[in-house]
Amino acid sequence: MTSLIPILTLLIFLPLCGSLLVLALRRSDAAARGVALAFSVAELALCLWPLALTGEKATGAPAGFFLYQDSAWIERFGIRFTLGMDGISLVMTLLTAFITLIAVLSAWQVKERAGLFFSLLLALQAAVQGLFLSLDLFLFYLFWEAMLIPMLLLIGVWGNGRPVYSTIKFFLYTFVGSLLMLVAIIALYLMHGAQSGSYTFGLPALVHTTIPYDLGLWMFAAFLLSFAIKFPLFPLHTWQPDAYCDAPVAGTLMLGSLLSKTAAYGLIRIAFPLFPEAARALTPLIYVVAVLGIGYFAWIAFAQRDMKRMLAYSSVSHMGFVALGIAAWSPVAVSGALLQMVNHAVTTGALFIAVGMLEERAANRDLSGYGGTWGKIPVFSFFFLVFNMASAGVPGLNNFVSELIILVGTFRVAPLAAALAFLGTILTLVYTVRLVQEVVFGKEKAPLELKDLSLREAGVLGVMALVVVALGVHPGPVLELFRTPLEVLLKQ
Amino acid sequence: MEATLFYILAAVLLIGILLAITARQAVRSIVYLVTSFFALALMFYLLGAPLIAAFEVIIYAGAIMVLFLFVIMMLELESPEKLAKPNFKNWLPALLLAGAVVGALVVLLASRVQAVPPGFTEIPVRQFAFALFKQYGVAVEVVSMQLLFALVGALYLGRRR
Amino acid sequence: MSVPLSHVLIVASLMFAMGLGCVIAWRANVIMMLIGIEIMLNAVMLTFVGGSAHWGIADGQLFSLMLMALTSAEVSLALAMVVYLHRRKQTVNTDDFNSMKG
Amino acid sequence: MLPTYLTLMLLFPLLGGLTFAVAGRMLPRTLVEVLACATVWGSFVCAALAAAAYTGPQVVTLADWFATFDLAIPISLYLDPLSLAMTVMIGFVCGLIHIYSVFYMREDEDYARYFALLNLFVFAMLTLVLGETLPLLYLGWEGVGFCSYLLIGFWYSDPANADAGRKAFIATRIGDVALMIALAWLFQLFGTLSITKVNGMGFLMPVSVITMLGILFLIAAMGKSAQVPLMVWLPDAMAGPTPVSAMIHAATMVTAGVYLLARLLPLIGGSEIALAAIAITGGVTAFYGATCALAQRDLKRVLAYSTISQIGYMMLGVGAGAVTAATFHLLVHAFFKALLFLGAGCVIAAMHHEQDIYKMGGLRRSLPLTFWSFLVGAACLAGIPLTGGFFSKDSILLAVWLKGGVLYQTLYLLGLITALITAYYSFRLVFLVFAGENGHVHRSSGLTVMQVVLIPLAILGLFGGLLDLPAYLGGGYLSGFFASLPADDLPSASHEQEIGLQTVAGALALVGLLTAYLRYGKGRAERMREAQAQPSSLISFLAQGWYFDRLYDLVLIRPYHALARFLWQRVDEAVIDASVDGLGSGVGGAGRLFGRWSTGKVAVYLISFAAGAALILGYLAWLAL
Repeated sequence: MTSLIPILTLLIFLPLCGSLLVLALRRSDAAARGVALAFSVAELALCLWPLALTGEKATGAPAGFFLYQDSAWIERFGIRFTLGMDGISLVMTLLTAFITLIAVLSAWQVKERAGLFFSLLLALQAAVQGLFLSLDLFLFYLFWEAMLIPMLLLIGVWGNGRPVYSTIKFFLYTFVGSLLMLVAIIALYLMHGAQSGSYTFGLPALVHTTIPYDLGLWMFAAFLLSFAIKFPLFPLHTWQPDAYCDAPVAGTLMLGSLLSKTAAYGLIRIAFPLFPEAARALTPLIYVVAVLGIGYFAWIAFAQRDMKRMLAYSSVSHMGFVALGIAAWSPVAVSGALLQMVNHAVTTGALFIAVGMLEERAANRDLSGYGGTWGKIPVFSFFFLVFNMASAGVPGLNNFVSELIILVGTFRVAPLAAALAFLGTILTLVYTVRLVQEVVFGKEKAPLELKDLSLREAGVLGVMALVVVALGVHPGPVLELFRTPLEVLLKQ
Repeated sequence: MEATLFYILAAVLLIGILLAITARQAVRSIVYLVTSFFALALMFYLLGAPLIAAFEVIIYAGAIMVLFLFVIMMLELESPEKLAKPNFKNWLPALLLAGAVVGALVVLLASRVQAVPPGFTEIPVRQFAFALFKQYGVAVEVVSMQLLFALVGALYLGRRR
Repeated sequence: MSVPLSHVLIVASLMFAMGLGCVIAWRANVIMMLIGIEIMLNAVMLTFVGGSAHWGIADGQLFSLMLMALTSAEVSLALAMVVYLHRRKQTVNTDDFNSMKG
Repeated sequence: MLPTYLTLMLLFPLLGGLTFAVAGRMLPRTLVEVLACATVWGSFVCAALAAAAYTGPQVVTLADWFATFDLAIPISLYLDPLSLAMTVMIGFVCGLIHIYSVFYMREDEDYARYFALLNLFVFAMLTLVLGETLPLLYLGWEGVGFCSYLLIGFWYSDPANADAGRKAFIATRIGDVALMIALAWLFQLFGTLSITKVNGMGFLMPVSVITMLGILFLIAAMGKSAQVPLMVWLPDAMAGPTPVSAMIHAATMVTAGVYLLARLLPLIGGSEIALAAIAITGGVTAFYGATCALAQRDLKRVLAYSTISQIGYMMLGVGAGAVTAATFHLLVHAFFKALLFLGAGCVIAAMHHEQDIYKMGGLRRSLPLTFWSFLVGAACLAGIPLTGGFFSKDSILLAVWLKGGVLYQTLYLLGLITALITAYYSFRLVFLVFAGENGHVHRSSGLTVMQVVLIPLAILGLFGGLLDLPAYLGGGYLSGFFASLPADDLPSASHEQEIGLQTVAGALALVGLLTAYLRYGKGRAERMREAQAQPSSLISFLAQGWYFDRLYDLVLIRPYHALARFLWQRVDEAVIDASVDGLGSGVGGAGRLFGRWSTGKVAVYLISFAAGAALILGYLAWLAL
């Protein structure tokens, strides 16, 4: 039954079709919006399907994968269209579908060339889905680059502030990184081909390549650099605040919630399994960078007056935990890192949306423009508080669980790094309560006419809040999905 | 016998080209070149490629060179005073670079010990045709497309405004 | 016939070098530069045919044929361009054509 | 039955809190008030039922929270004498304070938020007390902190209130991080986070590790229980509504640190150094709080500093290894401090939210019920013989004395001095507020009910000593009840010794009372005059809490602000970002340089091409040579 319907291919091409359809309908904003919404809902529904199949074993699939699809593509170079889904991919695709749906809903008010906007959103979704599913390095790289195009357009066309500057910076950074990755991929391809005689980009095969230590170090470094830029890790982050701030809300959401996750996913799926020795050698570096990043970004976030910029720094600071968990490369730590990826996507995404809603109302992102919103727009303030507390790691909400798992998992391997990273959470709380304080509490600093959330906005934030609470109270099912794939990944 | 013929032809070829590139007038250089290409065509024949030899005569010596002639005459470039003749300063870098290229090639050739004994096999036209239309069918299509584009391009450039 | 391949290649390289020299030296005249290019291309063809004969494979000859087709396309376009440029600038001196300046 | 009771005990306030948080605005006020009280009293009833059904220590696992590989965190609760006593106390005190709140907050529009937070607080506090695994305990630990943050800043439109909330949240977070790190370390050592299991395995570890763990837990307790040096937040926390101060910042939350240490004493008791550190922290804090309380003018700040001081006593007790004594004092303190705060709330409500004690007076006649209850509370605080506070405080001092050694004897002396000061400032408060004339008050409808609530607390405070009478009076209920707790094997004192020590302490308390009477009862007019004048430097030193706030402002907060701006503008933007931008413009410049090469002249291109070809060929030839 499942082998008859290529779910994985559908997962990629459904949004792509949606994107083209929306593009065709771009003359009517309402129609484009409706179709985009329909397609993102359909994609989410399609993502839920594999949940029922997790127990199965696909034919010909590598260990841990329950959906697998492999067909020839460019045989000349051993490039195949190989897609596979294990628990990690499943959670990531679900996350992608969810965040895209939220992005579509939060971009409801886009007026200017709305059709093109939604089309790009869906195209971006297709690329991200493809990236999370591909098991062929070439395919992975293709999707990795393909993500850039819609993202750049989203920032460049609909951005505010200095969109062109931010776009170019973003492009240059990520492109430099991905070129290095391409070099490493090709080198790996050639080495594997020379060793085994079969030239292939297939990830399961490439894992068995024997790589000399020195060369492996360089290749891992290339991958690491590429992923670290997208992550972003200290000190490769300077594109990030600009890009996050200048992008439209939906763009920031996609960028912060999904694109940064692709980098972490790449580290887990590709870089660490391919170069275990090099990874071990460079782990101390990642620890340092992650710990530095957590504290440094939290500290800088405190100084920001622009809310979106503050959240941008907050976002990188939280991604430091993901890096920390991955670097520890122990089952507990990595499962924590994966959970943190999901949590970060939801929490930070919700905060970006909330700030976007404020900006929509008052055309102002500066902290000094707000204050005392609790008395005026209580529903908004309630959600804002909830998401901020989640971000600060209040238990019962989602971020706490993942951060705790990462701490516990990392502490076993690197106690000092874990302890220092957690000292950083004090700084996280400091800027979070400052944000809450200046927006929700205190006196109104400038007279504002604010309207409370509309039904759509309340729905968007409400759903996200539900996810935040659900993942905080009962993350068990998600963690369970990570178990089998991690057992496989870490055994290699 | 054939080898001697080959060397004679080679001499004709090289002398013809030398004269062609040093000729004062473009028309003359074309004529020298046609001569050289005839010699080249014969060399192709000697090397077992009668078809290429024929094409060389028909297309190169016949069509392309005539095209050159047409253009030269159309633009009235035949009189030598209209053209700046290269002086020694122009020739110096050309000689240096050409010398370097030849020297390097000769060194390369000399360093390679001939693994296979000298000798040539003739390739029958049938084999040639098989290779052309079976193995390289796509290439033929591509080349034909290219010729079409060139045609369109030339027409576009040449139209009167 | 018993000419070593290397002799063919030497002839071809001499021919190529002369074509190159022609292109460089006659920079004032587009026509002569084109002629130089033709010479170089013929040198390449000679190499191809020599190789083809040496190893007894048709591919070399085949490529000479392709080259010929290519050349005719190139020449026709190039000459059309010469005519066009001459019509615009009344010269064939390449130093006067510098609209591709970076 | 026990699991049902425990589940319901937690679920009542949780559901109440969530309902009010989500839908509170849509519900009628009376319904919210009734429901809020009902849930907490429901919890109390469940706690009482659990106490009735209690047979022995028991772990109840309700559900899974999360599990990944070998890290499995169930939602499991642990009922033993310690947690049982705490839950009953929490249910009772919180229930009373909820009733009190209904009337105290009569005029506030934002009742839904208030009761939502209050109910959530009760849930979190019960979770903290009952949690069997450390993460669950942490859930409660951080949950009470969160509720306290929002309740301190309840009247958010005044930035000072919100700032106080923020200060509390951040200061306690410092401790929380220590707890988290300790938790991770425990998991690394033992592979489990169950408190009971960890407690049983402490002896497996070297003492140095236990010491470090003990210190981490101590830091956690310092944050939550406002011990030196993390105590600065508690006085400011008085910005919240008075019932909140009574409930969170006197009776329950602030004692969580003591509870944590008592709970983990079997583990950290293995290290004498850790115990000594706890004892020193407690002793110093007790002294610090008492001295500061001497000079305060704000009614609630006096009580806040006294809370710091009294928790110091409890820590001292834990440091001496006397869990029973510490818990005894914790429970009695909860009653009498809640009583004092609620009494203060009545006074404040009657005085139109005036909190300066020098502007009060004569309330003895106008608010007799409040006066008598407050007097009982002050007597307990002062340790006047035969009150509950007297017995509980003395059991701690006794334990410290019995522990022996130079350190503990010094701490005992410090404790005695503190007791003297405590008695003095307690009655200073009583005399200033209730003695004298001008007793005009503003009577509101709720004031009667609010005063009635004081009565049960006063009774409990007064007769709280019965919970654990000294051995010479027939022994205590609590000691017997707690006998099952491990690590509570202290040398017992002879009756004579005990009586002797209690006589000393009682005498000191009476001396304090007398002095206070002489200065503030007889010399009231003179003191009132002095209050108008500029305070002496010693008085302002004490009134400002030994200038700790200013010190932290200077050493931590200002550098933090400055460094944040420095890191952002001077490091992030000026160095890292600019270096990238500089790289960009450098590449651009190089590009322009190369760009000059492309003249657009074919000849230049040709020569370059030919030269390149020659170069490559030359290189190849050179290789061949």
